[in-house]
Amino acid sequence: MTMATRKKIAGMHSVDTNGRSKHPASTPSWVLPLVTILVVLVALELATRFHLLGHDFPTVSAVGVQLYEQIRDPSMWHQLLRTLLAWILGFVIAAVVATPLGSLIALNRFLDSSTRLIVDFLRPIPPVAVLPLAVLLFGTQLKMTVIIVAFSAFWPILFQTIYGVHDVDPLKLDTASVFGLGRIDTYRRVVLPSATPYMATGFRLAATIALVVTIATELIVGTSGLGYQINQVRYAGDTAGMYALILITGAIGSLVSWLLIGFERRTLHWHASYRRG
Amino acid sequence: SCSSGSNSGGDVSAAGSPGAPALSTLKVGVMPFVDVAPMYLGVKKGFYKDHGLRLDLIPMQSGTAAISAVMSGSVDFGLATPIAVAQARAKGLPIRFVAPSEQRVPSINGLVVKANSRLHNAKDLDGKTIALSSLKTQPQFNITAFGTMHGADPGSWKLISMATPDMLKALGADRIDAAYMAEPFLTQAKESGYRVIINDPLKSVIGEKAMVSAWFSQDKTIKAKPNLMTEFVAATAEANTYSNKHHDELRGIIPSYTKLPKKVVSKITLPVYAPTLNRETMKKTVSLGVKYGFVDKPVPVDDLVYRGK
Amino acid sequence: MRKQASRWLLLGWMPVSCVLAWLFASANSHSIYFPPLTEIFRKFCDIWLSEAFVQDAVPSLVRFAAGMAIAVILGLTIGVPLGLNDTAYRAVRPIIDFLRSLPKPAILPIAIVVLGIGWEMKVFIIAFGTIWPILLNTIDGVRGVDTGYLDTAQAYRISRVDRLRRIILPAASPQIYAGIRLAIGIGLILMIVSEMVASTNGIGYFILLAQQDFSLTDMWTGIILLGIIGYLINVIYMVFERRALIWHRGWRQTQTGA
Amino acid sequence: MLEVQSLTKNYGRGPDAIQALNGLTFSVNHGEFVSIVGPSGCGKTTLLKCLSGLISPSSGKVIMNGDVIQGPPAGMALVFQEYTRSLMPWLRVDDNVALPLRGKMPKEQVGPAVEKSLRAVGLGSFMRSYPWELSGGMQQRVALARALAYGPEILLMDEPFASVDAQTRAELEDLTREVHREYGVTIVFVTHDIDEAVYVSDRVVVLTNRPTSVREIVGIDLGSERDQVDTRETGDFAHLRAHVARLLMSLDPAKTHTSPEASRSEV
Amino acid sequence: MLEVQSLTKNYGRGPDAIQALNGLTFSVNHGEFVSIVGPSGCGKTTLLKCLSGLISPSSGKVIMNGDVIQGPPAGMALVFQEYTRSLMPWLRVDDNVALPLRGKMPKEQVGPAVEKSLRAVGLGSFMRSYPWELSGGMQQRVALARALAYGPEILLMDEPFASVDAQTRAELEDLTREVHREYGVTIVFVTHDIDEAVYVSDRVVVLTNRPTSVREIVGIDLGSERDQVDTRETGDFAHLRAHVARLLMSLDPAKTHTSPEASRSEV
Ligand SMILES: Nc1ncnc2c1ncn2[C@@H]1O[C@H](COP(=O)(O)OP(=O)(O)OP(=O)(O)O)[C@@H](O)[C@H]1O
Ligand SMILES: Nc1ncnc2c1ncn2[C@@H]1O[C@H](COP(=O)(O)OP(=O)(O)OP(=O)(O)O)[C@@H](O)[C@H]1O
Ligand SMILES: [Mg+2]
Ligand SMILES: [Mg+2]
Repeated sequence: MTMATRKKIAGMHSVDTNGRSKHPASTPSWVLPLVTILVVLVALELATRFHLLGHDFPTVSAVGVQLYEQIRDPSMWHQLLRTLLAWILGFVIAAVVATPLGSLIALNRFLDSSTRLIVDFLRPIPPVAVLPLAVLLFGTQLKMTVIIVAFSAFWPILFQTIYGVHDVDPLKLDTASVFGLGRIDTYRRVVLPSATPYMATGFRLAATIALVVTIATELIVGTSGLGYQINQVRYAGDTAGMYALILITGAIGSLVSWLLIGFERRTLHWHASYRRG
Repeated sequence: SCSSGSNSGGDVSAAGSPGAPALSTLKVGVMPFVDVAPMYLGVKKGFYKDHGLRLDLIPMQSGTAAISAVMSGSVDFGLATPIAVAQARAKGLPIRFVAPSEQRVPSINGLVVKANSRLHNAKDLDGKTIALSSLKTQPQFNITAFGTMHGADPGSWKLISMATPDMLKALGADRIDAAYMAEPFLTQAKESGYRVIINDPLKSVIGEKAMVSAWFSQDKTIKAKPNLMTEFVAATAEANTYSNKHHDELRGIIPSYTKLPKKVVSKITLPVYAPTLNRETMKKTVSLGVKYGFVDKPVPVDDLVYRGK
Repeated sequence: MRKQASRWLLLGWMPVSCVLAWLFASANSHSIYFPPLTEIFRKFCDIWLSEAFVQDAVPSLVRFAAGMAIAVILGLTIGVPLGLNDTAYRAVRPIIDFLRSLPKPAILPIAIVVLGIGWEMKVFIIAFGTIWPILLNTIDGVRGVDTGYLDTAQAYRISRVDRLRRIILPAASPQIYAGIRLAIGIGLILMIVSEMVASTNGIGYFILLAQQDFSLTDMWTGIILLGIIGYLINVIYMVFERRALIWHRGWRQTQTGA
Repeated sequence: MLEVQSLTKNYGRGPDAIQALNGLTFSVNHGEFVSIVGPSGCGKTTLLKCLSGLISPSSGKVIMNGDVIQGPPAGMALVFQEYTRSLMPWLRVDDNVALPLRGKMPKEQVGPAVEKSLRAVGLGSFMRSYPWELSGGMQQRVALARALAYGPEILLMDEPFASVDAQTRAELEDLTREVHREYGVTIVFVTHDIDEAVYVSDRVVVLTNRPTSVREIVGIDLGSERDQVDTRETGDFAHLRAHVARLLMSLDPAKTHTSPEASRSEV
Repeated sequence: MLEVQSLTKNYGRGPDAIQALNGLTFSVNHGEFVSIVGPSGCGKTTLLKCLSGLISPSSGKVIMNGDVIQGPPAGMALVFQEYTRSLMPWLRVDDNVALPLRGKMPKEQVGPAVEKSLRAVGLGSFMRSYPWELSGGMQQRVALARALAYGPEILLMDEPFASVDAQTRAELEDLTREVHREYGVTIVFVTHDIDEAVYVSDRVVVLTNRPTSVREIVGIDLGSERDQVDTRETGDFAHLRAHVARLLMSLDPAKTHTSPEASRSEV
């Protein structure tokens, strides 16, 4: 008991065996970030109000008003849902296809070597480059966006899965083999869990890229979604509205990565990078 | 080995809404511009319903996107310019115009320069940077043809494609020398003191009745649903005619599908909407398109325009 | 010798048979979406082995390189101090998190307003998109420098400059390189996106024009060129990274016993 | 119980080949505690891997209860040196121990079996902890508990205590002797530490440098009751230790005769 | 040379505070080899960090050559247990050794100094290797060479050989004794291993459990010529070892008197 607690405490403090104090904080941890955000907002307001950045920038307060307008506008929410739908569908399809495929490739030497060059060649092709082709083949509706998004989210997941499965500690495999675990049990209970941190990274990357591609598609092709909404207010000359929408996309992006990190924290709490006292 | 994954429109004519005499649903790709206002008005006024049609208006960003969308079968109709459709046809895409939309009008398109610019006519443009909403298609054709006819050398122009809202800012910052734009930006430009040096080039190139844009569809769809085509053409003609006569109502409908403020809408110049497709001007446009290299090869008008069943 | 051959066979049979399958399947194709592969090859040579390469591919690559270079330099100069100073890091973290999660294409309109349509805008977009993985990895890498190394440095009274140059930066370098690797993928996407919006040249511009013009064969050549360029960039970077981190691979192998 | 017959193992082929083991022969009796010591890199791990069927020998064979070992046999468990790498960090202590039991015994028996073996190693109250929440010594106890719960006839241990501190190691040595007695399991114990080898086992197999063969098998007659302080203070211990040390340090057997009181059985 | 006066160190403040050291007093003479042993987690590393000035004591002080230590003093070198964490894997062996010398001696002297100390630890031919290409024992030699090249008056070693195998450890112990004699450097040597502490040092400081103080300082009169096999076989060694072990294992000093021949100097 005492040993365990000692270890835990030591673990918690091991970050600063140097004696550099990392928590002098008597103030709560959210104060500092909040202060910076306020400082930045005020600075931007002043800079835009006095046209320090040129005349093309709306003031922070004007953007704030537009933000409020957009949030009240049901059509924004409608477009937001469209974006989320395309994003989630594309992401899920990519994950469902890439994870088993990646495992299969990584576990099979022959498949691994055979597909390596193809994967290396296809992976760096920016999905937006095939956008014109996708539009011709799949039209301009949800289906096309989803396919493009899935295509772009596919590679990071596939890659990380292959990498993760490859990187399973051989000693763990030996352990499984000595203790008579079957192939399926070994995969389910040893290979898969130890590859999950890599896969989680893949998911996080894929989610970010997928969102970028969703919005890029909406901007370029004009499929409905937040990107389309941005174009619309832009064409209407409403700069403040455009910034407000960009803020909203940023918020979505933050929310998405925040959710994913929370999810990772839960499922990978055992992993060294998430362990807490 | 033609790819499938395309035609989902096969069942369109069968689709009926519950109640009332079954309406057939047609999907139409629309752009958030002034061009499509009559269609919105027509839907509102019930012209399409009267013809047994229910329109599903699907927004998209450009004529090229519309052509792709029609080809892939995700919409039945799209709006595009003659050059775009002719070039697509020349490249082997089986599409053709079905119903009229906009035709040439004073001042809906123009080439704009800064107030203090030293550019005054087409000849002055040689060696300059000009912004267009898209390249290799109608807008570029318009000013190229106009320029050539007026003694300029379009080969020396530096053309750049740019979203129209950004053009005035780019002009103001001297990043470009001239910009070719349409309503509502043209009105805004004039009000902000920019100068229009070429007004409506299409008029001088093709003539009074030049077609600016029109509704097109895929041959396959046309063949499959001849009755719906007839109804669509008739309803569109009605909507166009009505729109030409009721500008207030037309202006009223625009903010419903764009984000344009009412103030802007009240000032813009509205185009004339044609009741029928003009085969003559189409023919001329295509031949000039071939001449100036915008259309790969001559396309017979009969391949380009739906004649009715 | 023999071993080499069989290794190449193993690596190559699938790509080669894919190309062959494409070749045969498309041989008599009249679909305008899928022109015959031979036709694409012919066009590819016509287009990209001529001045078009200088006209479109070179500017793309130059902008890509410039954007990446800026991202690396800024990422390091901002990331290292933030990694060393916990208070500063916690202070700016929300800003970083927010800017990082802005979908990059969404800031295109702002970039055009501020920087116009020239190369500055495109380089900015690429730099803005690629800086985040580099910055965050630098911060993480610096924060994660093993205290063992720092204790050693302190006990042996190693100077601040040496500590930064010879301990902190090398120790963080595997993370930093990983960040750059991620950034390359994002940079390629943004290179294309920025060229599709306002441009007079570039591969993205070429592809967009080809689409505008319904020259689908041209478009295919553009996509293939991108594949080749992306592949080469990745290969070159991997070789570079492998050389720079030669110690890391060896060290890691001894750590995991793999 | 276990017979090793002219076991040879080469890594690689042709001129680059490393001959790790060169015709090893020895046997382990039922219920015996045998240590294996040898110079660093002489092939101790290789030997254990051959015994466990994880790798197959280049020639010779390993026979367990009359059957030639070809893959990991049932009834054999292994404890590795690197407990952090052999325990699954995503499983709690009890799940780690239960891992090899799934499908091998009725579900309702798994729980009690796990609990029993965790109690045996003194970790009854840490069942729901994660391995990484425990100290190194405790983690190695978990690995031991896992091996015990598996109910092996024979337990192979590869330098199990090399990464824990000296005091914890002493505790673990005693624990291992205890479970050896209680569970009646045969143990083959690889170690670098001469004191440890002498302290824990009934016989010590001393290997030579590569190409590795058996140098001598030293019988350890220190009785079955041993104490970390007292046993190690005895002259018998000191001499046995010195004997094994001389065998290992110089390969010159001349020095060996200085400890005639060490009971030895040459191969 | 080094005086530790009522050294106290607390981690944290308030009710959560951990008192790692509680009023330690002892001194190390010039040229002496002193070992420190104590139960796991009693604060040995903390003590070394206070001695080296890496952390500052909560109260009490450490005096080196008359000056109170406030930050890492010149003339002091450190060898840590985790050689993998103290050698920079991106620097080759010679660069690792040269690292602390930069700016402290003229450039042209660095090379010879590095080479000399690497030769002293027997690594003259591995100058251009990376540390991770070497075995654990060799890596720890590099760390030792780095410390020696630094030319310290006093060398602090924190469980330096805990992660290497027993045979290598024996070699390194002898090497350390050798450089101690040759370089005339004062050594403070923390270890878990009682045998090691007794074998290498002139005096052993035995610490108590937390709150940690000095339990006893045991003088080791095994002479200055020691041998891994022979010295350890002697009765004196066995008894000293047992004495220290008893001090450590039970905190009941009653048992201690069983080894009256151990020369001891109570605090
Ligand atoms: N997979 C392998 N491929 C090639 N050589 C190997 C492999 N595994 C081990 N060796 C070599 O075989 C020899 C014996 O290795 P082994 O690990 O069995 O020795 P060991 O006695 O366990 O060493 P240690 O004392 O370090 O644990 C070594 O020289 C090693 O380099
Ligand atoms: N940075 C720190 N913050 C808080 N507590 C610490 C810190 N470092 C050590 N401790 C605690 O102080 C006590 C002494 O730790 P220290 O590492 O000095 O012991 P040790 O004797 O070296 O242990 P070991 O035998 O494991 O090496 C332990 O209980 C440890 O948990
Ligand atoms: Mg081994
Ligand atoms: Mg310690």
